[in-house]
Amino acid sequence: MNTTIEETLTSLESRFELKDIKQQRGDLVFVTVKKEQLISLLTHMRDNENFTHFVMLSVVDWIEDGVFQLSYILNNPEKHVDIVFRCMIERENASMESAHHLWKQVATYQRELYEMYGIDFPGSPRVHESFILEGWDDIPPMRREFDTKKYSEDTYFPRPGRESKDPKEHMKNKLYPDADK
Amino acid sequence: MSIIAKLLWVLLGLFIILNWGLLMGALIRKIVARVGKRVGIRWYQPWLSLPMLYSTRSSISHGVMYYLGPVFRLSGGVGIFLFMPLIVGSPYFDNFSFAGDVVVILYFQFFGMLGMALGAGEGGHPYSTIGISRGLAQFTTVEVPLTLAVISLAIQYDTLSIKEIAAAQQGGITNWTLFTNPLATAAALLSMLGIFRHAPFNLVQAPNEIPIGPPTEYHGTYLGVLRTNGAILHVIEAVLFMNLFFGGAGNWIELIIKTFFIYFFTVFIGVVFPRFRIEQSVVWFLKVPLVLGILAILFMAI
Amino acid sequence: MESQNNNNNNQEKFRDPNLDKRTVISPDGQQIEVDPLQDYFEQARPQVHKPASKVIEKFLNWARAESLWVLGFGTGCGSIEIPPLTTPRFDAYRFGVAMRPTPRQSSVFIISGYLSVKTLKRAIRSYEQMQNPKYVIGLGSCTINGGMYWDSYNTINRLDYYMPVDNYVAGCMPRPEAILAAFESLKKRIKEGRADGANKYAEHFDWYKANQKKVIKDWNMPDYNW
Amino acid sequence: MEIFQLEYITLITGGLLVLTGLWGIISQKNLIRMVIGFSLFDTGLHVIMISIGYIRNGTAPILDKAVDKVNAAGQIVDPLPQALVLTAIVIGLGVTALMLAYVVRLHKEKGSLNITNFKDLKW
Amino acid sequence: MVTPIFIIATGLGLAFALGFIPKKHINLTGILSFLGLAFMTFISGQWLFSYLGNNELSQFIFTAGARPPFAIALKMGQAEAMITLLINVVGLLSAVFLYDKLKQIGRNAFIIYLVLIMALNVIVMTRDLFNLFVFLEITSIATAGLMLLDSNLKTLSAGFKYLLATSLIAGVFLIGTIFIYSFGGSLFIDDLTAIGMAPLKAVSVAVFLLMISIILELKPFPANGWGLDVYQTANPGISSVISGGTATAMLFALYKIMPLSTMQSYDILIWVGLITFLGSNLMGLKQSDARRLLGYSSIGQIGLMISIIGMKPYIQFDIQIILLAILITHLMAKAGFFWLTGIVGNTDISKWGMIRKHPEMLFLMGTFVFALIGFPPFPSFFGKWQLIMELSSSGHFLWIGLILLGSLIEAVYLFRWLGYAIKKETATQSSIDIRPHKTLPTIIFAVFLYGVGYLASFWFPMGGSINWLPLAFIAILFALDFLPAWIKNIISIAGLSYYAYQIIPEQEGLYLIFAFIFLIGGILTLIPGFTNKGKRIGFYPVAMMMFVGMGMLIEAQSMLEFFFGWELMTAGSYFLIIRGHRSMPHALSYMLFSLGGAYLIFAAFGIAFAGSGNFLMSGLSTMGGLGGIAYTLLAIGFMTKTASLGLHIWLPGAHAEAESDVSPMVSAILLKAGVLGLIITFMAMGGPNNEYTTLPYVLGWLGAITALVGNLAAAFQEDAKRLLAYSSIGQLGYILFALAMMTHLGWLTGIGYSLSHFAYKAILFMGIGAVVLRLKTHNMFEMGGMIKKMPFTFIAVLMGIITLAGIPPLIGFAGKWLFYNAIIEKGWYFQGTIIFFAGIIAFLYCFRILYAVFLGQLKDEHRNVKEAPIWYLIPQYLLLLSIMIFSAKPEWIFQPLGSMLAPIFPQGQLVWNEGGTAFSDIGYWNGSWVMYIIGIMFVMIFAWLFIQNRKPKKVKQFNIVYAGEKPERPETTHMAYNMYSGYNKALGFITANGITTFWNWISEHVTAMGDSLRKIYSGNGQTYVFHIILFVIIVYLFSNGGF
Repeated sequence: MNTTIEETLTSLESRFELKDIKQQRGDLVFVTVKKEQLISLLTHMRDNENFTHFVMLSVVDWIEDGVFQLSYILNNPEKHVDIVFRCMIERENASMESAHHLWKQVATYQRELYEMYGIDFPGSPRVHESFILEGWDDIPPMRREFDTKKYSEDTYFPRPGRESKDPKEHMKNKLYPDADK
Repeated sequence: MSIIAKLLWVLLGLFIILNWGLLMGALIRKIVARVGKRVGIRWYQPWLSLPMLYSTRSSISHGVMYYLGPVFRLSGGVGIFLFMPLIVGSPYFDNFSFAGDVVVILYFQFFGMLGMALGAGEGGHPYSTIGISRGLAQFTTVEVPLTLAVISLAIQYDTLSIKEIAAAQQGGITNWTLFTNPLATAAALLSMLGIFRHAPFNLVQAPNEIPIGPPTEYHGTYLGVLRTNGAILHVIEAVLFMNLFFGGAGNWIELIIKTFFIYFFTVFIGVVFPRFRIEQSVVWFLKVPLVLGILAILFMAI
Repeated sequence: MESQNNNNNNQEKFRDPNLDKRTVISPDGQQIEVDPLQDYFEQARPQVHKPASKVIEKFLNWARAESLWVLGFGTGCGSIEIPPLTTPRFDAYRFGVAMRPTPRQSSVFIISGYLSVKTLKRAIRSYEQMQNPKYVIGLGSCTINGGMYWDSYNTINRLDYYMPVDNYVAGCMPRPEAILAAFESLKKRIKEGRADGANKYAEHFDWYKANQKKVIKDWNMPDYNW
Repeated sequence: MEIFQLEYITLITGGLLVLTGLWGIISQKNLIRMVIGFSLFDTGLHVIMISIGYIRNGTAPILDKAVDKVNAAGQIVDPLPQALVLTAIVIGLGVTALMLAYVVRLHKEKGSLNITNFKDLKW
Repeated sequence: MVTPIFIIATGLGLAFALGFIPKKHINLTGILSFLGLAFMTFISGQWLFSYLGNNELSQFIFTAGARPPFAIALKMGQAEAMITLLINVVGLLSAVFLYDKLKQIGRNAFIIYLVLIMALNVIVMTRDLFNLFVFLEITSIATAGLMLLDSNLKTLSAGFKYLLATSLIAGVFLIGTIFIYSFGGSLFIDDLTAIGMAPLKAVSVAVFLLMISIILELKPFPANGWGLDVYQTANPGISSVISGGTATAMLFALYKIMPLSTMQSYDILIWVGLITFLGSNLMGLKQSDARRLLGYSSIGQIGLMISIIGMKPYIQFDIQIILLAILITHLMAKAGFFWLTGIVGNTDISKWGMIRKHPEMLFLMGTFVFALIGFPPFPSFFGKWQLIMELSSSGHFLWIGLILLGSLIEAVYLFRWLGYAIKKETATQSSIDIRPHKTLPTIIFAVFLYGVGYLASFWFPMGGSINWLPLAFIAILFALDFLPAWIKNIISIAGLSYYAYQIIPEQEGLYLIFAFIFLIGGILTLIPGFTNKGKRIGFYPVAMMMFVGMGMLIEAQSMLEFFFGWELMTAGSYFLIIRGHRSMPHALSYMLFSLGGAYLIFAAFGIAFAGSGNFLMSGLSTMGGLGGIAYTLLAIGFMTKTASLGLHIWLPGAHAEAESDVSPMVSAILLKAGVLGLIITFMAMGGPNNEYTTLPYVLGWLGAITALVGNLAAAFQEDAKRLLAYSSIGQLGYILFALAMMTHLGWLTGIGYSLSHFAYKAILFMGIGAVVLRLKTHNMFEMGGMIKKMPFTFIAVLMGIITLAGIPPLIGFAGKWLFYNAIIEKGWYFQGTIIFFAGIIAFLYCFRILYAVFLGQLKDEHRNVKEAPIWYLIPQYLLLLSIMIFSAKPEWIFQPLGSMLAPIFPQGQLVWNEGGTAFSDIGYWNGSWVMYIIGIMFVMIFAWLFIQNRKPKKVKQFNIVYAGEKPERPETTHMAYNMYSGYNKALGFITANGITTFWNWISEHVTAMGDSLRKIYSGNGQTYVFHIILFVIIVYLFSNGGF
């Protein structure tokens, strides 16, 4: 493991509760942290550990577990290493503390997450304004319980006669029609 | 010559100039296309576009001035045509040049510009205004070397009459102003680049940045009128330079050949160079062309 | 028309603050109310324009067909296939095709690929700002039946529900040659006098509007963008 | 020894008094002292005046037997300067009195007699 | 005849007698005092009357029945009678003003006051040196006594300093007296003069001491700190007596003893006086206390008069009359002004805005300010006029320069003050004290000033030829100011029409053109005034003042009349300009530049008088050897009005901030007065082949550069009216250039341009003025879309712009065509190129103002704006009609113009053929044909478009292609702010504010100089005494040729 990451994790472990440390690459590691500790952890990372660059914020919808997994990717621009902090939050009335005060650009990610997943970030600037979608009046479209096909069929006048094929099967049948035999 | 006959001759001249202007435009574009290894437009394409524009079924109007803008513009072009003698010594094709000399033509250019600017202004589109403000700004300095060149010519020939200037250049290529007063010719040709507004001086229209500038709101019939004017104006401006610097034209063939090459010169420069920003082009005309103009006057006055 | 317009506008969530009625003080101290939608936008419906008499119309159609001015508006990924048209390899100019930067001066609108709802709004505006006669070419499968975005939550499936389409070009993506072919086909249509999309749009205006408003929830413009 | 003649002595004394007075006015900060300076200045003037009117060996300007009426002008001391001095003394007195009155009022207003404290007005 | 001894008797006797009246009968005391003062006034008045009636010899009164030296001699001549009358009038009126104050203090106050006035009378009358000393002392005792009555610390300390200084000065006087006596054997001034003992060195010292002490009494710079304190702190009534009465008496005393001294002493007076005049005014620049400021002004004026006394040997004309004219003005205006400070109460000049609530008081203040500066019709105008003329003919140009410079500096602070009073917003709500006994004396003096001004005009050569009728008309208008505006407008138009009817038929040649511009233009620009509701207090008299002044320029046969008209016009236009919103600083700079210019003209007139020996305007062409300088001065002077580069900084603000219907007056018409002046100058220089070739050449370049900078700056303005104002600068640059060419074509261009500039600038300012009136903003980016709301205004403005830009077929093109021909003919190619460059730059602002105001996006707030008032449209369309007529038939205007110019410039005329084609040597142009061809063609093309496009759908302002979006707000869609930013990047450096910076630098440094100068007034009485002693020594050393 990269020495910088090791040192950082070591120093973090004494302060924060880290779980599931998973090394993805030599310079990339995933860490799961508790929701309550996340913002102070990020602050610490930025101010003390030299992880000054916020790369991105993304989310995974674990509908089966009833959680959203938020991933904050931080970069140390001097040592060229990344640490991804994951954090699980409840899907119902999903809400998370805003980190826009640490990096301005976080607000933009948070707007997107609110619009696409309905995760609220109270206090984040313009978080409730529409971001990409104009005039969206259904549940946030990227949540997995949203049935996009049904919505499309209801809304966008599907042209009849269209058939869908599984690409793999289709190409296999087309190119190697005898393979199964 | 009766006034009716005069009018008929004028209309004939206008018809020839218009068609030559359309053809010249097409030819030039074709040449440019060939330079870029394209085939280019068909030579008769302009004759197709005009009916297409004039025949749009619907149109809108932003107001009276908007409506009159193209009228002003075409009047400007045709007006310059009317005051311009076309063929040296021909009583049939000297149009109404008895009404005024080169000064009238120089200032009548503004008639169309101002009218068009106002029309586009009433369109209310900010891009139109940006285009106009650039166009006017560029035009201020474009005119300076031209003015110097014209003054130099007036000293040289002791007249401001285009007819007389053209007549004075007859009798051999060495009598052309091009050879008798090369500095003034050079200054005028450089400022001509600005008048025809090809690159590097085409920021006015800047198609991708401020959708073609002033006429951005004009369409259909209006645009047809503007295109008609464009065809006439390009030729007639070239005729102006031909009369002043290239010995005028003894007949239509000469006129066609000379105007073609004069216009082609600006296009040639335009193909070669990229576009100037407005402050660059404004200042550019105050550098080399201005010095050439001053030298031209000094050369003639001393 | 009015009522439909209002139905959508009533939704507080999608209110456009620039279209709110506002009260301003005029220079002489009077209070005046400004309704932007009424005061700043023309509200009239489009008109059906009858073609000219047969012979003349035939000539005019020929002229229109031979000088197609295309609006430079790339809606989707297909727009990357348009620029090659002006290169030496394809050189659409020789067919009388030219690119124009503003819808006012264009006669052909190429919907180049998928249309998200958001882009649809802009496309409708641009289409309506073009003058009669005007022609639409739908480029790529997406405009025909949604293509690979057929089940997307924000991509329309059938372009012809929102504006009259003269030609579809199938493929994902069709190559520039296909577009040239589409131009030829469009020319044929125009010359035959069948390309009358603008009048069709005016005739079936209500239907088109209803379809458009069904997908564009925050309808913040007049019904017809002059 | 012309210089030790009476009129010169008075003249020089007067001049010294005037200068002393001026020095007093300019250099003393105390209002009272300035008034005294002025008084000296004034007195000096008066002395000068007297000295001007003096004619050596002249008698008092009284037209009696001792003075020949015809040649009176040569014999008597010029009476006019004396008359003038009287007037001047009176006026000088008036001015001094008024100055003192001012000093009293100024002291009452500000409780100070230092001239440098009365600089409220300037420029 | 009551013998003047009764003046003394009344004064003294009453003073004693009052002491016996019990204190409770204070009213009786007062009445008796007034009666006494009135009787004293009566005595001097009666003497004056008798002298005026028949030229009697002066009367000597010998007290005690004996001749000097045994008794005191008094003299009551014409001069004494005049001066005592003035003193007594001031005394009487001041007593009225002071009545409640005197009464409050008690009978002692009345006694001292009576003694003071009496003493002043004696100072004037006495011919005895010692007596003079005595009454000098009495005056200072009385003054100090009066101040002592006011027990206020500041007053007391000022009084003490005063007493100290004056006693010392009196001491110096006494020494001088004694020595004079000792050498001359007499105290009787006339005897002493007769002896003629000046050559004696010792005597000259004695006389010097006499003179210097009187000068010191007159508070010369810098030994005058004590005097200023008194002015500042004394009751304004007392100050007015000191400034008016005491100073007058002292001046007379100085005048009286001057015959004793040598010629050299006159030079001392001149220099001491001039330095005082200059220094005192300089120090006044930074002063903010009203009374102290008046003190500075007072000292300055007295310094001027000291120097005039000193100029006696150099002046042919009767110096007494000059002195009297200036003295009366100073006395009345300054006394009145001091009373006014008592009425207003607040001594901070920046708080004087409170006076506005009482327009009549403001009127008084204006009267006093203008009288002090020496504007017509006040007597000092004539006095200064004659003084300058005389000095010039004796060749003392340095003195002229100093006098004019000092006057200009004085004008700076007085007009700043006036500006505060007229315009500055004040927070204080306190009202001013307008009890009748306070205002009455002030009003009387103001009225006197006008009356004496009228009388004074007859004292001087050519003064009688001034046409006073129009001035009477203005006075009537002032009197009728309570009427509603529309009635006054009708009266004004009627009056002006009558004046025009009187003047115009008599004129010929170029004067006819300018008479037309001034008077017909005046009538046209008055028409918009009908839109004004209410009374419009003060507008019509001042507007008429300006137009009458311009009429006088036309009428003037003599330089005096011309200058009279010029100053009248300046005064009127100043008031017109300052009426505008936010125009206080601009009006000030306008006034200062105008005055500076006027003084240069003044000086040039002086040179002309010296050269030709008469006052006729024709004298301008015989300048003598100084022609080059004189014409330069004239040109610069007139160029302050035409706002040529360097002198233009007043114009944009003044024109832009003026009221909507005033802007056309001051722009289209007033500027032409400068053009007329330039034409007069150039004509005087002697036509085309004159010897002064450098001046026109320089002016030509200046005109060209002015045109360039003016037009360029106009293109960068955001304020519509400022844009037009800068455009005026540019256009006037053209005119200057054209006139400077000094050829037939050049003048044809210049005068044609003047006419067309008059027409189109009037149209433009009225049109834009109407827009401003409706929209209540000047900023173009806040306007837009007005074409839909004000179409008629738009058409007028459009035509005006086309004319301005010189686009065929309208008449403006004639100017451009003539320019080309004239320039090539003259050979001024490079200047010409700059002119054409400027002409093209004009398109930038032409388009900008049309677009930003009338086109583009209409704003929310302007959706219900109405068309301009009909009264604005009428004159615009009348002018438009004339433009159209002359555009179609340019020969109708240019042919007569050409024949007018033919006598002056016979060479290179235009030739007109029957078809209306003009031929110059090199070019030709047929305005009518151009008009017809363009007109017919335009109609045909319009028809073609109309056939093709019969029914366009009318759309609204947001129906534009906006890249698939819609515009959000009209404000963000109106592309008007910083419209030529690219151009500004390229060429904006030309308009960098170098010139404004230069003038600011000058004004800052002059003010700073004044500010540091006045630091010598430390407030310490001893320092002041020291100053006095030092002053005596230094002046003595200088007068004896150094150390």
